[in-house]
Order: sequence, then C-alpha cells, then structure tokens
Amino acid sequence: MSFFSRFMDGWRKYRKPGYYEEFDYHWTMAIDLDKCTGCEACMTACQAENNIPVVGEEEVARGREMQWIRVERYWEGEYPNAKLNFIPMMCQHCDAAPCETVCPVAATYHNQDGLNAQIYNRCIGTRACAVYCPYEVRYFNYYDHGWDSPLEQQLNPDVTVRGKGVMEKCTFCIQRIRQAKDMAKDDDRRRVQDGEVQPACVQTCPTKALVFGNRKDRESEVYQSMTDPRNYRVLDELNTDSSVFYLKKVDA
Amino acid sequence: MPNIDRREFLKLVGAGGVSVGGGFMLREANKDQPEYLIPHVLAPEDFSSGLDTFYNSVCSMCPAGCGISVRTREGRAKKIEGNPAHPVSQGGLCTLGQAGLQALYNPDRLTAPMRRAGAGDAGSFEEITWEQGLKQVGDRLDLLRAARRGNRVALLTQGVRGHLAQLLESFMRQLGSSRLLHYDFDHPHTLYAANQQFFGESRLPYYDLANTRLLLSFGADYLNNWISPVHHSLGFGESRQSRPDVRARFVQIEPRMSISGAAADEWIPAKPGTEGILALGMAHHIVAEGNYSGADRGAWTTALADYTPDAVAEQTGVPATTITRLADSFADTAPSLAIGGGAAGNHSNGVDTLVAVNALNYLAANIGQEGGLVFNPEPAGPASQQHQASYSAMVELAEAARQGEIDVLIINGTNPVFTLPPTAEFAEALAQIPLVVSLSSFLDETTALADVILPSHTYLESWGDDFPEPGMGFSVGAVSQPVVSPLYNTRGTGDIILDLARRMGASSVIPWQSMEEFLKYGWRRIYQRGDAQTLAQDFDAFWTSVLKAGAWGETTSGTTAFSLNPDVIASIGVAPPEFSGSEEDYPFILHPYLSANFHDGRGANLPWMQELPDPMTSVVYGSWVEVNPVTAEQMELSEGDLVDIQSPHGQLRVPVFIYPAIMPNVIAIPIGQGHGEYGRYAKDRGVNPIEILSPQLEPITGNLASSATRVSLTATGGRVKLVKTSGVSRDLGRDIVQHTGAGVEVSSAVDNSIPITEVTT
Amino acid sequence: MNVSIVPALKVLRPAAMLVIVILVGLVLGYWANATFVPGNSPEQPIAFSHKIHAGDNEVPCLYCHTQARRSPSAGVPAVSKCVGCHLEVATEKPQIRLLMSYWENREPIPWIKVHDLPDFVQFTHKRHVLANIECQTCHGPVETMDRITVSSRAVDGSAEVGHPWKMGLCLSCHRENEVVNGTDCLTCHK
Amino acid sequence: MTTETFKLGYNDIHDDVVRSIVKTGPKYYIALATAGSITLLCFFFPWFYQLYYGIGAAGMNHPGVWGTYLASFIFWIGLSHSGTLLSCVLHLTNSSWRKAMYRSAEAMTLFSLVVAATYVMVHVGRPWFVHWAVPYPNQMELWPNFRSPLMFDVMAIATYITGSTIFIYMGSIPDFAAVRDRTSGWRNTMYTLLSLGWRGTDKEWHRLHWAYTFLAVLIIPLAVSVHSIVSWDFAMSIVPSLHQTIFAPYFVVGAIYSGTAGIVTVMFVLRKTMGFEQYITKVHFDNLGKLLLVLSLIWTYINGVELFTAWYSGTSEEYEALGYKLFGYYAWLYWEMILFCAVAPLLMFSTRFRTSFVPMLILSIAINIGMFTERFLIIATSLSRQYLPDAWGVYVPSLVEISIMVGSFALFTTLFLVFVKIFPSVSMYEVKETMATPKMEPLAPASGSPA
Repeated sequence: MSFFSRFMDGWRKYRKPGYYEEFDYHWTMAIDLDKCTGCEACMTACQAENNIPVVGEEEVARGREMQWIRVERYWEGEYPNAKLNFIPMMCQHCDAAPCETVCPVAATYHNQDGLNAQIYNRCIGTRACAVYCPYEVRYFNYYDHGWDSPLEQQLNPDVTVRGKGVMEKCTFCIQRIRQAKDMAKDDDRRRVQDGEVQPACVQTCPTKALVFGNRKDRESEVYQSMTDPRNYRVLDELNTDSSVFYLKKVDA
Repeated sequence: MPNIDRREFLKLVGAGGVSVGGGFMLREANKDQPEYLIPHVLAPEDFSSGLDTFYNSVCSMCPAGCGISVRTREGRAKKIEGNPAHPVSQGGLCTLGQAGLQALYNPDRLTAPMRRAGAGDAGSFEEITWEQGLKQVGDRLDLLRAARRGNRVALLTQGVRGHLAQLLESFMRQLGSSRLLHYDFDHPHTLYAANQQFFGESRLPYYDLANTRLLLSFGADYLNNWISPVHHSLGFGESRQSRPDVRARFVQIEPRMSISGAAADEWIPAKPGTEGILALGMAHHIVAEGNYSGADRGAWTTALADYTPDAVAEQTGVPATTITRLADSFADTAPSLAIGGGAAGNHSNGVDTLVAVNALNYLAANIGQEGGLVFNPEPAGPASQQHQASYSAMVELAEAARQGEIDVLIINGTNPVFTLPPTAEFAEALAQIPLVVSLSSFLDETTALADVILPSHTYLESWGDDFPEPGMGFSVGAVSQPVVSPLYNTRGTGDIILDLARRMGASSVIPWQSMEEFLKYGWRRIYQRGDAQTLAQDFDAFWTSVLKAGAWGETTSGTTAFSLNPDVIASIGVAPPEFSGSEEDYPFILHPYLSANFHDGRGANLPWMQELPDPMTSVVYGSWVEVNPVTAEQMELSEGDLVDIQSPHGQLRVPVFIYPAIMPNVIAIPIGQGHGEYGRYAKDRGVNPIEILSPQLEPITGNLASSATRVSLTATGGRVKLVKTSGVSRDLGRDIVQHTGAGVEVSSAVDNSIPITEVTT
Repeated sequence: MNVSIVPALKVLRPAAMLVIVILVGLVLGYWANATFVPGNSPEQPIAFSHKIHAGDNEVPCLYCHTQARRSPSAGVPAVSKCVGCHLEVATEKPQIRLLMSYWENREPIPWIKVHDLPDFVQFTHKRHVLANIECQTCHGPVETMDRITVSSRAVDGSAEVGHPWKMGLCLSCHRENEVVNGTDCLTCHK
Repeated sequence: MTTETFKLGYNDIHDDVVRSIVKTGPKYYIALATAGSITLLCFFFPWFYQLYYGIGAAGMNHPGVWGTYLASFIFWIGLSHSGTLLSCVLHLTNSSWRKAMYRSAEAMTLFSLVVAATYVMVHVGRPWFVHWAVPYPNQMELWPNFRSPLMFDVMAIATYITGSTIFIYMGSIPDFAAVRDRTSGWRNTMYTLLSLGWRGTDKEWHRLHWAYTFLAVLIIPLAVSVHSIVSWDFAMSIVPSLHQTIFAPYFVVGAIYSGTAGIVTVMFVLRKTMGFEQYITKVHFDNLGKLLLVLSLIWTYINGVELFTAWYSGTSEEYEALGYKLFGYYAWLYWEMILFCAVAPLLMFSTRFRTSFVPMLILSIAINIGMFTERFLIIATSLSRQYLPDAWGVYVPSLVEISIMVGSFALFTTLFLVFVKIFPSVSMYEVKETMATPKMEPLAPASGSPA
C-alpha cells in the first residue's frame, strides 16, 4: 500500500464520526458548578502533581502565569445583589479540537482514549495551538524554569519537566491513568474500573465537585453526571465536542 | 588525476589534517556528561526504587487537623493527598494542606541550632551544636527549677493538641510554672465562651452541614478558614446535589462577601457587629409567630421583647421583610442550622452575638439533632483550648516581661510579633527577656528576636498525634508519623522538650527518651479503652494498624439531651458594637480577614501560595484594600490607586481593588502578607493590617475585637499595577457559567448527542 | 571571446579539491572518535564483569536487578547484595578487596550509568520483563561483556538491529508484538 | 515609449550597468558596512540572546502568544509579492515600461522571502527542531501534520522561494553574458559560470523567451496561493475577528499593495544611488502610482466589509473584538493604519503627485508602515479579546522584538547591496528591446565588381 493511500486511509478513518467508539475508554470529567466553592485546592494539587513551575511576580505581571487548571471568576449584578460565580477551566480534551489540526508537527493529537495529547519533546513551539484553543488553557514555557533548591526534590518523577520553548497543558494526569492501566494489566483485567484513577484536582476537591471517569462505562459516576439534566458544555456552540461537562449552578 | 604541484599538495595535506582533528573534537564536544547510579549500602526493606510508598499522617498547616496521606518516592515526599479513611478530610484537602510540601522543602528553613551573635542586632546568628544550645537552655531551666523560681519560665506555643500538649503541660508543671500559653491569632475564644454560657461546656459541638437543609452563617467563613474548612466543604458538597432531590439552602450574613458568601445562595450584608442583633430579631419573630412552643416560651418573649424586626432592621440595615422571611424559613425547615464566628465574633459584643446564634438554634430545636448541633464526647486524648491565650493574656505576658518577671521564654511555632498589633509591644517585651528560645523551623519575625534557636522538624519529619477539635460527634484521633528522614540538623519539638526535661532533672517524672516512645505510652491507654475485639490483638498490632489507617475512631457519641439553664434566657441580649475612633475622623470600618492562601500569615513563605490567585480577586503576590464600587466612584478611586489607610493606631499604604460585594462604609484587607522576615518569598511583600488594629477588647474573653477598628481612606495620587491573573471578571452575556432554577428540567444529555457505546467491563 | 564555462571550472578546481578534502577529513575524524573512543563503555569504579556473573556462572539478571519485575526502574543492587556472596566467594581478588573497602566505609559505589534514556521517555522495565522480553533485546549480549557497552547487536549476535536506544527500535518491536496502543505517543512520553 | 532612452546606444546601457557593478565608490562600502553592522547588532545579537534565554525575551504572554515576529513574517511575505508577481503579470501583459524595474523588483521578492524565512526561525520556540515540519522519512516514523495550515505554509514558501530564484536567475542569463564580455579576472570567471555559456544565438533567445513566459504563468497562481495560505494560518482558527472567509483575498491584495509600495521605494533609491535616471522614469512612477491607487481602494473596501460583517453578526465575541479594534488599547494604531493606507493614497488621483518622485517615496514608505501596523493589529487585537473574558490580556512588544524588527530591515538592505554588485540590476537586453535599432555604418565600402 503506497504511502499516499495509507495516509488517505488514516485521514478518512480519523474523520469518520464515532471513530473513537471502537476503543475501551473515553475519559471524561464532570464539574458541578453548584458544588464548586472556588477554593482553588485543585490548582495547587495540579501544580504539585505535574511539576508546574512558579514563575514569579514579574512574570505573572507580564501575563506568563502557569496554571493547567485555573478557576475563572465572573461577577453578576451590583451591590447589594452582587454574586460571584466560579468556574474551573482546564483543557477540555475536545474530540474535535482546533489545536490538533493546526500543529505542524502533530505534537498535539487525539489518542484512542479520547485524550488530547501534548507531546513535549515533539513540540517546536509555534504556539499556534494556543491561538486556536478557544478555552485559553494552553501555557507556553517562555524560558527554562528553575526550582530553588531543595524545592526540586518535590518534583514528580513520573512527569517530564518541560524546558523552554515548549507548550504544555492539562493531561488529565496521564501518568495516573497509565499507572491504573498498569495495575489493571497486573490482575489481567481488560479495563480500569471506575474510581480507580483520579486526576490530582478531582482527588483533592473538598466538595467533590469534580468527577472523572470512563464515559463508555454506563455504570460510572461520570456517566451519571454527564447525563444529568443540568449538564452543559462551555462554548458548545463552537462544536469542539469537549470531554469536560459542567453541571449548571442552581438558583434557589 | 590532474597533476598537483608540491605547494598545492602540502596545502591539501595540511587542510586534511586540521579537518580530521576538527571532526574528532566535534564528536568529543558532543558527548554528554556521565550520570551516576548510586545504590544503597544497605537497602531498607520498605524501599523499592521507582515505586511509590504512601504514609498516612496529620496535616498541621492549620488547626483543623485533617488526615493526610503522603506519597513518597525513593525517600522524598512528592505529593500530599487527603486521607480517605480520616473522618475530618475524607480524601479532600485544601490548598494550604497541599502546599505543606513546600514547608518541608523550603529553601529558607533553619538548618541547624543557632545563637545570637554577640550583642548583635536581630537576625545575625552564629551556628552552634545541639549540645551547646540545649545545655545553655537546660542549665538555665535547671537553675530556676532548683531555685523554685520556675514561674519565671514561660512557654508560648502555637495551638497544639494531643500528647505534645500534654507533654508541654507536665513539662511546665515540673518547672512549677503556670505560664503555658497556646496562642493562635484566629482561635475562636468568643465561640468557646458563648458555648460555655449557653451549653455549659467550653467545647465546640459538631456542626452537621452534611445533613442540614438550611444554614444561616453569621460571619463564619466556614468554607475557607473557620475551624475545619475542609470538613465543612465536604458537608457543603454533600448537601448540594449529592443526594437526589436534596439541596440545602445556604445564607451568609456578613459585611464583606467571603468565599462562603460567594458559595451561598443568599448573601446579606449587615452592619458590622450587628449580626447578633439580627439573630435576636429573627429569634423574636420565631417566638412571636408561635413557631417556638417550649415551656420557657414566656421567658423568651420577655427576653426578646425589644428585638422587634423593625427595631432590628433599623440597627442592622437589613430590611424587616428579609428578617421575617429568614426567621420563618429557619423555623419551618428542619433540620436547620445557624453558625456564627469569624468577624461576627471579633467585636466588642462577640460573645453575646454568638450566644444569640446559639439561641436561634435552640428556638429552632436544632440542638443535638442530626443536621444541627451535635455535642461531642470528651476527646480521647489531651485537649488544649483551656490554655489558649487571648489578646489580653498575651499583653499580660508582655507586661510581666517588662516587669522583669520572666527569665526564659520558649516559643514554639507561633509568631506573635507578626500576629499581635504593635500596641501589645510584644517585640519590646522580648528584648527584656534574658533568654528567648525559639523552636521554629523558619526565621520568622519572632524567631529573629530570639537569643537561641533550636530549629524543630516540620510536621512531615516528626512524630505527633492529634484529636481534632471539634470532633466528628464521636471520638477521633490520629497519629502523625515522619514521612521522610529529616533534611537538616533539626529535631522534633517533642524530643527537644523531653531533652530539656532531662537536663533540668525531671527525668523521674518525664522518663521518655523520644516523642515516639511517649506517644506509644499515651496511645497504650487509648488502646485499653477499646472493646474486647480490639483488645484481642496486642498493642503493637493496634499501633501499626492506627499508623496504617492514619486514623482512629470510637463510636461513643456525645449527649443528645440538652436542657437550657433558665438564667441564660434572661441574660440574653446584644449591645451595639463599640468601635475605636470617631465616625467623623474615621468614616470606614476596617474588616481584616484571614487570607485564603496564607491563613494567619504562616503560608506566606510558600511559593505556591504566593502565586496562587486569591479566590475572590485573583490578585497574587501582595496586598490590596477592597472598596465598594460606589464609594470608589465618589472618591474617584480606580483599581491600583495607592491609598493611605489611617487608623487611630497606625497607617498603611495599599493599592485599591474595586470589590462589588462589600458594604459602602466598610473596607477589607486580607491578613497574611506584610512580613518583615520569614524567608525570601514572604519578606517585604504587601502589608499586614494587624499593624493598625486598635486594642479594642471583647470584655468577657479579653479577645481582640479585630473587626472593630475605624479607619480613614485618603488617595495618595500614586498608582501601581495590581498583579492579578484575571482579565475581565464579567461574562458579558456569554453564558459561560450557566444557571438553572431549582428542579427545572433542562436539556438532557441526549440533546448533546454524545456518542456513547456500551462496553462490558 | 571565450564563452565556454569549462575553463572557468578549471580555474575553480583547486578550491573545489580543498573543499572536498576538508569534508572527507571531518567525516574521517568524527568516525575515528566514534570507533576508537566510544562514550558508551565507560571505566567503572569497580571492574565488575557481567561476563563472569551472568555468563560463566549464569547468575540470572533478576537475581541482582530484582526491581525489574515489579518496578519501572530495574535498580542497581545495594552494596550489601554483592557482599552477601563475596564474603565467601573470591575474597582475595583485588577488585573484591576494593568492594569490601566500600562496604567497610559504608560508602555506596558510584556506578556510571551506561544505558541512559532521555528524561522525556518513561520506560517501564516491569511491563517488558513480565512480557518475557529478553533483557538482551535492548541491553545487548551483556553476558559476554566484561565491561558493559551499549551494543547494537541482536540477541543472537547475528545482524545489526540499529541502535537499540532509538525510538525506531521501540516502535518496530511494539509493531511486531502488536502492543495495545503500542504506537500511541503517550505510551512512553508524558 | 519615452524619449529619454532614445539618446542611449546599446553600449551606453552596457557601460552604465557594468560600471554600476565594477566601479565601487567609498559610499557603497560605507553603506554596506553600516547595514551589515546594524544587522549584526540589532538582528543577530538579540536573536542569539533569545535563543539562549527563551522566547521570554520577547513580550509575548498568555493570551497574546503571537506577536511582532509573526506580524513581520507576514509583512515580509507580503513585500515579496510585489516583485515576481508584478513582473510576471506585466511580462505577460507585455507592458514595456516594466522592463527597467523588474529585475530589482524580483530581487526584492527573493530577499524579502529570505528574511521572512528567517523570521520563522525567530518566531518558533525551538528553531533547532524546525525541520520536523518538513516531511522526510525518519526512524521515529513520524510525519508532519498534513492538516495544518502552518505545514501548508512551509511547503508554499519553499516552493515560492525556489520558483522566484529560478525566475530571476533565468531572466538575467543574457545580462550575465553581457557583463562577462566586459569584465576580466575573477569577475569574468564568475560571470562565465553564471551565464552558462550563453552565446546569444536565435535559438537561445527563443528558448529563453519561451521558458520565461512559462515560468511567469506558473508563478502567478503560486504567489496568490502563498499568501492565501499565510492568511489561513489565522482564518482557519476560530478566534473571533480572525475566523473570516475574506481573509485570503484580503491578504493577497494587502500583499501586492505593500509590495508595490515597496517597489516604488526601492526604485527611487536605485535611481538616485546607481544613476539610473534614464532607465527609471516618471512613466514608471506614474504607472505604479495608478496601480497603487487601485490596490488601496480595493484594500479599503475589504476593510469596510470586514467591519460591517463583524458589526452585523451581533455576537458578543465579534462585537467585543470590533469595539476593541476601533476604540481599545491599540485604537491609535488602527487609525494610523487607516490614515496611511486608506486616506493618504487618495492623493494619487492627481497626476502631478504620481509623477513627482519625493512625494511618491514618502507615500510609499507611509503605506508600508501602515501595512506593517495592519499585520500587527490582526494578531494583537484579536488575540487579546477571545472567548473567555477572564483570560483576556494585552500584549506589548519587548525591546528585543523591536530591535529584531529594525534589524530585519538592515538585513534586507545588506542582501540588496550585495545583490546590486553581482546582478545587473537593470535588465539590459530588455531595455534594449524597447529601443529603436541604431544606424549601422557599413563595415567596408562596397566594391563594385560583381562576382
């Protein structure tokens, strides 16, 4: 089979709707905005788990902060009826991700588990993905970050420390997913069970507002959440077909 | 091959030679430095390279006492997670708890014992050995003890519970000193006093948020800093959507919207210090409407006569209709729950306010009820609150020091120089004490003034235990074990105290060689409390199982029956709050609040916390003053404008942040920044509002009425860029955070046409 | 008037030859370094011979590298492990004396890492060992080496299989054995 | 045909041009030295600093991950469009007045492309891996992402560079030959090689013309495609105010617009510095002026359309982006652009303006400043106002960026200065074509004896 026909074949396969259905997993997150208190525990958990650097005051002032998950805040109304709504925002792992189409070296792509992968060592730093991402959740390493010794002793050995000129973003804690799969393999199960793997943010959330799991397992908690009548997806009108579901805030 | 003359040939040979060398060097230069594989000499049996080991322990970043489970790899702590088995945290953990790792691996830790260099100024120290340090202190203690002048020794510690508290107690008893003070800036003295008055026990009940249907919070920021935030958050989540058709309603009453206020369904600004009056207004309505039908109804009617909704509305600025509406729903919803604390408790009428809140619970019959107030049994282990020092107690200590009544002051963990207003003149007092010993792990403001520093382990390196206060309605305990071997030449607080005890010749009474040993001794008694089934296994098995589980619990629950002492009813009543400074000169009321990131300032040396956006404002690295938009408009202030904040006792210069949810005559500054010492990350950042607080007291407890300072605001014309991560905090009708009415059916998942296929696991 | 380019080329010839000679020289030098001073076989602090242990005495790999079957990293044995045998075995040999001196001073042996992957590759020994992949598949015929060398020879020592520490080899192997999602980047890079 | 060229004989042309190559005054060296050193100081030095420190040396930040580097890239690509495209079109339309200027125009194309390509390296975070964007078989079994507009870009630009290089080279073979015959020493050798043994036989001329026309036809669609693809780097995103169907034509027009303006500038300079007064004349400025005018009108029209559709859409996103463009942080730049690119060019309605050199020079420079601003605004305004207001921010270029921007012009100048000493910067044979054949003296008196 010639390269071209192989390539075209892959192209068609990739673009066929429901292409991902033949696989075992479709990792999905559901976030209940009615439970989220904006405490930002998820942010620190993520920073600790994923070796996210501290960039310092000057860099934050220049808009170079690094937050794979951030809590956005939106005020509503005026005093005395002012209300503050929080919404955690991280990579939505879109099934139709704009960022994936634009990367010239395919450093970001969609894998068979419904994850939007970012391969640091393949990235050449065109930053096009960050432009194309409507959720603004991709963060760029503008230089090599350092850790004041001995802070570097805390770094997670399972996660690559990114160097300068590389784009990075939320991975749904891929290292934990891999570990869970590894365990499943050990006691030869075909599939990871629900609740066996939790990203750092989900694990730490004090109100349990975040739920993570395999969408394709109908018993899973996340499936229950994403089929909740309150569910919606941010910027759904862009047809990014994202894998992060939000549950509407309830006015009462 | 064309003929080449000699010169040509030599040229070529030369060039060839050079280039061969060049090529050789090229590869030589590209070789990377060798890496080394350093094996163990003797491998510990629980060690396996490349695999995680989890240790359960207890978080000490704040007094809540959450259970944690620390992931370590090859002897280094990598991640702190909530311990699912621990009833307080149940797997959850707050951001400060996560950042405990950076306390352990902080670059600015004290690495060895030190002594003030000569008569040198603060901060210049010389390194000494432990023997030297301990000898210097121990000898002094021994002398004093021998001379029966032990009372000239004072021990000032952060609020510690469990056997360390007991150890300190017996240590001081051996010295014959009564000067054992636990000091936390945010200790809810008024709450304890109020419970003492109302329930007759100076303990905290368990607030059952998980099962309540309506929560009225009078100034208590229960999701952020109040008592046990993580556990409250769990309860909050539990009563929001976790069970089918159960959704509790949360109402927050406070002058400045806190995180809890943002999470609440309704936020009601009431004039600072009038929360108690509001509570009584509601109580009045409940009784008047006949929603309360207890035997003592008559007594209540008379006691609450003055607090008619209209009168209360007049005082609190909350409309009468709101008061009655809340009162009705509070009485009708069962179980409902009212909690009070935070700023509401830090006024001149703090205790009365919180008594009033208790009364509200009493009238709605929430006491001893699931979903209401649940009384705790006696904690299984030693508790500490009876030693908690109020502001006036600290002032007394300072006064005693100035009188020269104190020879030795041992300070453990707490940082009064930072958390006491200058009016207490604590720093000056320290200068009067001949020997100030600090056991802190960091060079904070207080430690900088010490004469000898005996640096202690961080909580991740040392032994200890904890009996959370409040309990969970049943007895809970947990042992905190070292998760990594000590990084530096430091020692555990307990071990230092034990060593000092030996040196002052108290080893007959305090014979233990190490904290671990003492813990085992103490826990043996707890083990003996157990039933036949637990007793069946021997103590060591029990001990290891407690360490493994990271938590220990008992099903014994506190009393449910409660009868109110009639005198209380008669005494009920809340006086209007007193503020320092006249309203003319100081038009604004200062509302200092514990920062979400730094707690009372202890988190300021953690880079993660410094760079974590403040939840409400997204400001990082620094301080700000929150001003109501209307006020700002009147004073022509915009974000980043530098203003001078003048109180009767001091002045601060801070940038303005326009805060949509704060009363027009109130301004708020977060506590936690403004350190003068405390490491590279904390030093010289922002301001510390405590510096300008007036020494306004709550008479019953002697607690500092920290929310009762009036200030004035003057623009300086200066301007700075407020460093924050948020761009624009309005969603401009883009429907990013979507809402729905309660129980209204909205688009179902099918509409989203999510491809879902059956899989069999 | 001469318009042909040939004479012009003639003029250029010496320059051209110079260039050619220099290029050849560079390649030659590079090659010489690669063959005669290879960086992939460093002198170890103790001249430990895999040939004697794994080869002649047929000590199984996992006897010393115990971690390999349950952990991502194979791990080097603790000094105690070596001493365990060498209290009796071959005690008089100079190298063993050297080992003992480390042991007596309670010093670890600073072995130099030979097989080194970049930090962005997350390789796990466990899965490969449990899948019964011969250690030699990637590490070469160690049982024949006195000093460990990154070898590009196949298990049977027959043909070159290409450098074992290049991504291509991982991929081809994953392809042959039809590893589930074996060519997904996230399998090794994260 | 204008009258001046009639005064010239073939030899005059040759002498003039060859002189411009062989005779080098100190002025030239000074110019070259200055340009070269500025290039080093302002372009390469900051770039190497950035390579060492990371892209952080530039002012880019979280919402604004693209900045002046990409703006300059588009600008240079745009500039490149002038030359080749122009000379192709004019060649095919057989308009004689172009012949004096097209060589320099093509040179401009080539060098702007080179500079643009360098800018790609400056822009990306890890230039040392940029070859991964090129499809070639490798042991990693990895290919570039063929769906990516950026990848199209790499292809298109590579092709375009090759195409225009061949085009300019082929066009100048006869002139190389001509120079060859008038030079000696190493120059002679060089031109002998460059001219590939050109004799000037009818056959050669015929083939040259045929191939030349063929290439011209080939390059026009290529040029158009290149800039369409560049525009898709933006238009294929879903960023409000970038996601627009009109972008491809918009960019192409913009490119030719700025390119033509660029030619005016270059021609003015050549005319003054190389003493080509007779070859580059009012006529050229007049015609180019007309062309510029038309282009500016089209450009203005497309801008208007863009604004209208944004307003008409009525969505919060487009609205916000529009308002921000017109009245936001960068508003002053926007109005500057309108002034330079839409209003000022209207002056060219008057023939007097078109035929006067200095004003045309000023205008052409103004237009290119405006066009650079346009490219900058396209990126800056839309990136700072996207879907989630919480993530909004502002991008301000850093000193390094500005210096590199300045340096890139110096780089361009340097290349051009080198060019004029190697290439005959005016196409001699084509100028000759435009001249009446001069009177020939009979070689010998006719002897009356019939054989």
